[in-house]
Amino acid sequence: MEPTIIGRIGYAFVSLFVITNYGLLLIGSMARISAKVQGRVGQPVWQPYIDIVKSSAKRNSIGHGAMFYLGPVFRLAGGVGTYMFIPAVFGSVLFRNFSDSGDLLLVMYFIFFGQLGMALGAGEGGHPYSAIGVSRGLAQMTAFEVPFALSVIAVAAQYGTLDINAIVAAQQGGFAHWTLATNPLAVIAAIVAFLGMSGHNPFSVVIAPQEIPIGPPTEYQSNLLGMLQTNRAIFNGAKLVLYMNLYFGGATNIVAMVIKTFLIYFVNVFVGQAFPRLRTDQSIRFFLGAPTLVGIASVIIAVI
Amino acid sequence: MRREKQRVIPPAERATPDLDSGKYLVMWQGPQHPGITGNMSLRLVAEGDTVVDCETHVGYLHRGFEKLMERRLYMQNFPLVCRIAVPEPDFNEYCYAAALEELAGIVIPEKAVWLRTLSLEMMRLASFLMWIGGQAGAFGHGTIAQWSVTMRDYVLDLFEELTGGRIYHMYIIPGGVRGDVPAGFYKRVLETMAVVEKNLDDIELVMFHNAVFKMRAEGLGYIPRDWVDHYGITGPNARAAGVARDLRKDSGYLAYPRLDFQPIVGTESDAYERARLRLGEMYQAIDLIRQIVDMAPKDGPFRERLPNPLYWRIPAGETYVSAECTRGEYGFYVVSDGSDKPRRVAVRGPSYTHAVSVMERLVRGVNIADVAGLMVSLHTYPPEIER
Amino acid sequence: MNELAKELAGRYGARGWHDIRKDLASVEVDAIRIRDVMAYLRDEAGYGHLSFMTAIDNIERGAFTLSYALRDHDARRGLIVHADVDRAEPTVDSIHLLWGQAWTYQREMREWFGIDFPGSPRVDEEFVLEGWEGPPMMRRDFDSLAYSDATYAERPGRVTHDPASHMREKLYPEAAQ
Amino acid sequence: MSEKKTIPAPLANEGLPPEERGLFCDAAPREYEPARGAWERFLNWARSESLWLLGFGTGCGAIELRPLMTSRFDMYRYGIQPRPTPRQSSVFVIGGYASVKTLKRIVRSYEQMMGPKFVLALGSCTINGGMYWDSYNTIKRIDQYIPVDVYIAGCMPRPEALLAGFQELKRIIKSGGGEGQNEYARNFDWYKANQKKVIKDWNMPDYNW
Repeated sequence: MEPTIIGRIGYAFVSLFVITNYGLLLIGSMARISAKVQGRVGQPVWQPYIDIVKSSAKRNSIGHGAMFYLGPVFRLAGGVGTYMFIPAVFGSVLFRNFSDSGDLLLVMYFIFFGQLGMALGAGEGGHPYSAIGVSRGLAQMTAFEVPFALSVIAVAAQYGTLDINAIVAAQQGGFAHWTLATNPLAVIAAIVAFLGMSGHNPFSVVIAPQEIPIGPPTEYQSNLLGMLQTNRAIFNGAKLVLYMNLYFGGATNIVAMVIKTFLIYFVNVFVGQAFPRLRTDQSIRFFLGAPTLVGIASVIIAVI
Repeated sequence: MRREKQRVIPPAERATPDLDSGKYLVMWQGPQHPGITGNMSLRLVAEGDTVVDCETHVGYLHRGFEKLMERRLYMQNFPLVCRIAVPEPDFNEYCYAAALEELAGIVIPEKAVWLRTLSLEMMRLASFLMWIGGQAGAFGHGTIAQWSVTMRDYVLDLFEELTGGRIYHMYIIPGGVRGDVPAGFYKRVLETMAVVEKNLDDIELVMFHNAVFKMRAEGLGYIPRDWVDHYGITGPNARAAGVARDLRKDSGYLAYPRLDFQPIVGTESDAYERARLRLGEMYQAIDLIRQIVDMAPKDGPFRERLPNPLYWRIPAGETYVSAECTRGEYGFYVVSDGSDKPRRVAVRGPSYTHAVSVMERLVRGVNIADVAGLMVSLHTYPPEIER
Repeated sequence: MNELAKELAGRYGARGWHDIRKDLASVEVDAIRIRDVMAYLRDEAGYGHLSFMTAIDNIERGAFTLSYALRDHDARRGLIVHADVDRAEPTVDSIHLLWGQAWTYQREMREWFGIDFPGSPRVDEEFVLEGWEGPPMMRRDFDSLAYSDATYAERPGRVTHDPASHMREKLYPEAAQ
Repeated sequence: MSEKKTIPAPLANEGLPPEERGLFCDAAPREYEPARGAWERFLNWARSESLWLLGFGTGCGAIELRPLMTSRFDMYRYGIQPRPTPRQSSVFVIGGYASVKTLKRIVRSYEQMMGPKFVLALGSCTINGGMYWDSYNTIKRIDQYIPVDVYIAGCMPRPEALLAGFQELKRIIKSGGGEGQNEYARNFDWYKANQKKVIKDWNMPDYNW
C-alpha cells in the first residue's frame, strides 16, 4: 500500500534518524579501528554522541555575521538533501526516502551544495586558515569530481537511466550483476574519488591540522560545531549508501546495508592510516591523472 | 639529483615584500599551532600558496637560565641545566659536568665514562624516536607518531630504572654519575633495544617506502653544502649535505674513541635525506648501546669524591665543552671567577642557527603546506634558542 | 706559542694566547679590530665554523668581554677570541656578513647586555623579551630576584633557605646553636 | 572573592590601530547561569566525558602530553582528545612555567575558548614558581591571571599524574564545580589588572568573545 505524503515524511524522519545514529556509530567504530592500527585502545564507540552533546551545551558562542551561521545550515541541508533522494534499502517503504522524486543528478548536486555553502560560511569567519582551507577544499573538490562524474556517467550509460532505484534494480540477482563485476573500472575511479571526498589521508588537505589548523571549521564552535558533527554523520552515511547503490548492488535489508557501507568506509580508513597527506597541488595532479583515465576507460566500456 | 629540487637562493640581504600592495597574505604560524615544534612562532608572508618571507619569533620559553645560574652555587645549577632542552636533557648535564670537571681538574672513573656514554646514546635514541613521530605527523601521518613515541616510552622506562626520572634524569653529575647500574639492567636494555629495532623496521617500511612521504619530502628544504659553514649548521643537517662532521668522532669525548662507528653521511640534503639519515642514526645508536653494554666495566667506582658542594670553589678560568646531540653541536661555555658561583654560563644550542637563520632562509619559496614539515626536518627545539 | 698566535699577534696585535686544553685555545684582541680578525680567521686560518658568540659582564673592570668561539673542523680544534668593550658605551662592529647566524647572536647581545652592533639586521628588535622596561637583564647589576619579587605575585607559604646555613642546622643542630 | 575587586581595568582596545578597533569588542564577558537540576547534571556529565585539549604546548610540560596522546597511555580512552583551535577546545593545559610573552598568548587563547572552559596547570612552576622562583621572566602563580581548576604538582608530572589530574577534573565538572568561566567574568577587573601589571606590551586586542 502506498503511504500518504504525511506518512512518507514521517518515514523519512525515521530513516534520517536511523542514518544519523548509524553514521555516528560508524565514525566511533572507525576511530576505534584506527586506534587498533596505532596500537591503542581508542575512544568509546559512543564518543561522537557525547561530543555533540558537549558542543551543543556550550554556554556562549561567537558569530561573524549571517553567512557564518548559514554555513553549517547549508552543509546540513546538503547532507540531508543528499540522503533524502537515495533509497537506503532497496524495496523498503521505510527507507525509500524520496528517491523516486529525484535522480542521480540531483544527488550529485546536493553533495556539492553542502561544501559550497560551507565555503561561503567559513570564508566569513575571517580567519586566514579558514580561507586557505576553503580554497584548498574547492580546488580538490573540482579535481576529484572529474573521476567521480566520469564514473557516474559510466553507470548511467551502462544502465541507461539516472534513476537510482532503477540502477539498483538492474543490479539485483547476485554478485555478477553488480557494477563491481560488470564495470570494475568505474568502481575503481569512484572509490579513489571517494577517498578524496571523505577527506581521509592522503587527501585530508582541507582540515590538515599541522598545516592550517583545522581549515574551514577553525572558527566554528558550540552549537554550530555540533551541527557540523551531526552533518558529518549524515553526510558520510548518505555518500556510503549512494556508493553502495551505484556500485555494490544496493541492499535489500538493513543488515546488508550496514555490512556493505561499513566495508566501503573501512577501505577509506585503512588507506588513511597508511599514508601521509598530499599537498593540494599533488592531490589535484593525482586525481586528474590515473583516476581520470580509468574513469574515461570505464565510460568507454559502458558505452560499447 | 632529485627532481623538483628547490631553487637555491644565494645568501644575500633579505628583501622585504611590499605588504601594502595587497598581493600578500600575512599569517602567523604559532605559537598556538600544532604544526610548530615547541613554542615559537613564524610570521609568514605568503603570495598565493608560496611563502615569500618569514620572520621567526622566539622567546616564549625564555626563563633566563643564564642569569639564574649566576645566582646559584655550582651544584645548585645542576638540576637547572637539564631543563634547558626537554627532549634530551642529558646533553646539558654532560656538557655542564664536563666543563666543571675540566675547570676543577677532576678525572672521572672509568665506569662513569661508560655510563655517561650509555646515557647519552639512549637519550639520542629517545630523542630521535620522538622526532620521527613529529616528522611523520607534520606530513599528516599520525600512525608513525603513535608507534615511535611508545618506543620512546620504553627507552624512558630504562632511564627510569637507571636514574629514577623519566624526563629529567639529573644523572650525569660533576664527578661521575649519580648511581650505579641496577642488577639485570643491561639485560633489559638489550631486550628493549630488540623491541625498538623491530619497530624501527616497521617504521622504515611504512614511512620511508611510502610514495606519498617521498613526494612530500623529496626536494623539500635543500641545504647547499656551502651553507654549512656559513650558517654554522651541525649535526644530521650538515651530514645530510655531505659534510662528515660528528663531534663524537672528531672530539672523541667519553668512550666514543673506543666504540666502533662511522658518521653517516648523506648526499641529497633534502628533508627525505635528513629523515633517512636520522633513521640510520637510530640504528647506529642501538648498535652503540649494544657495544657499550658489551664493553662497559662491570665493577669499580662510579663517582669521584667531590669537595663539599656548598663550599665548592672552582679556580678561575673558562672552557667550552661541546657534544654531539641529535641536532648537532651542543655546548656549554663556563667562565669561573674563583668564587662558588659561575661567572657566566652560555649555552650553545644547535637550534639557534637551524631554527632562526636557516629556517628563515629555507622557507622562502616553500608551499604553506610544507612549512611544518620543513621545520621538523631541521629538528629544532626552541628552548635552547632562548634559554 | 704556535704559528697562528704569532701571526695574529703580528697582524692584529693579539695577545694572551692561552691553551685551555689540547684542542681549545683563547686569545685576546682589540674590539676595534674584531671584524678583521674574524675575517682572517675564517678565510685564512681555517676557522670556518662560528660556534657561538656571547659576552661576559666584567663589571669590576667596567668592561664587557665579548667571546667568539670558532672551530676548525678539519684540524679539530677550537679558538675563543676575546675582546673588551667599554661598559659605558658598548659598540662593536657587526660580523653578520661573515656568518649567516651572527646577526641573531648580536640581536641577543643587544637585548641582553645592551651592546650595540650598528648595521646588524633587526638588531634593535626585541628578541626573546616583549615589553621589557627594565635594564638589559644579563648585566650583573640587574637583580633578578628583586625584579621578580617586585613584579610577580607570590603564593604565600613558600620558604627559601640559604643552603649552607640550612644544611648546618639540619645535619649539626648542636653546632648551629 | 569579594576583596579581589579592587582596581578597575580600563576597557579599551589599547594598542590597536584605530581602524582595527571596530573588529574587536570592548564589552567585558558576562556570567552564564547554569541550567537547573538533572539537565545540568547531564550536560556536566557530557562535558566531563568529552574533554578537548587545546593543542598549545606552552612549556616543557607539553612533552608528557605526547606519551599521553599515544598508545602507551592513550588518553582517548577517557574521551580526551587534542584540538588545534581554541574555539573548539574546552580544556587548557598550561604546560609548566609561563613566561610573560607566553602568558599574553595564554590569556588570549583562554579568552577565545568557549565556555564552560577548564584549566589544568601542570608542574610546580605554575603553582609557586618552582625552579624559576627568582626568574625575571616567568610568573609565579598562574591563578592570578586565569582561573585554574586543577593543579598537578611535579617537575615534570608523569603521564599517570596527568591522567589522575584529568580524572579529578572530571569529578569537579560532574559535581558542578567547573565554573572557571563565570569566575573569570565575575572577577574580570581583578584578572585584567593583574595581567596588565605583568604584561607591559599589551599590543593585542582586549576581547573577542
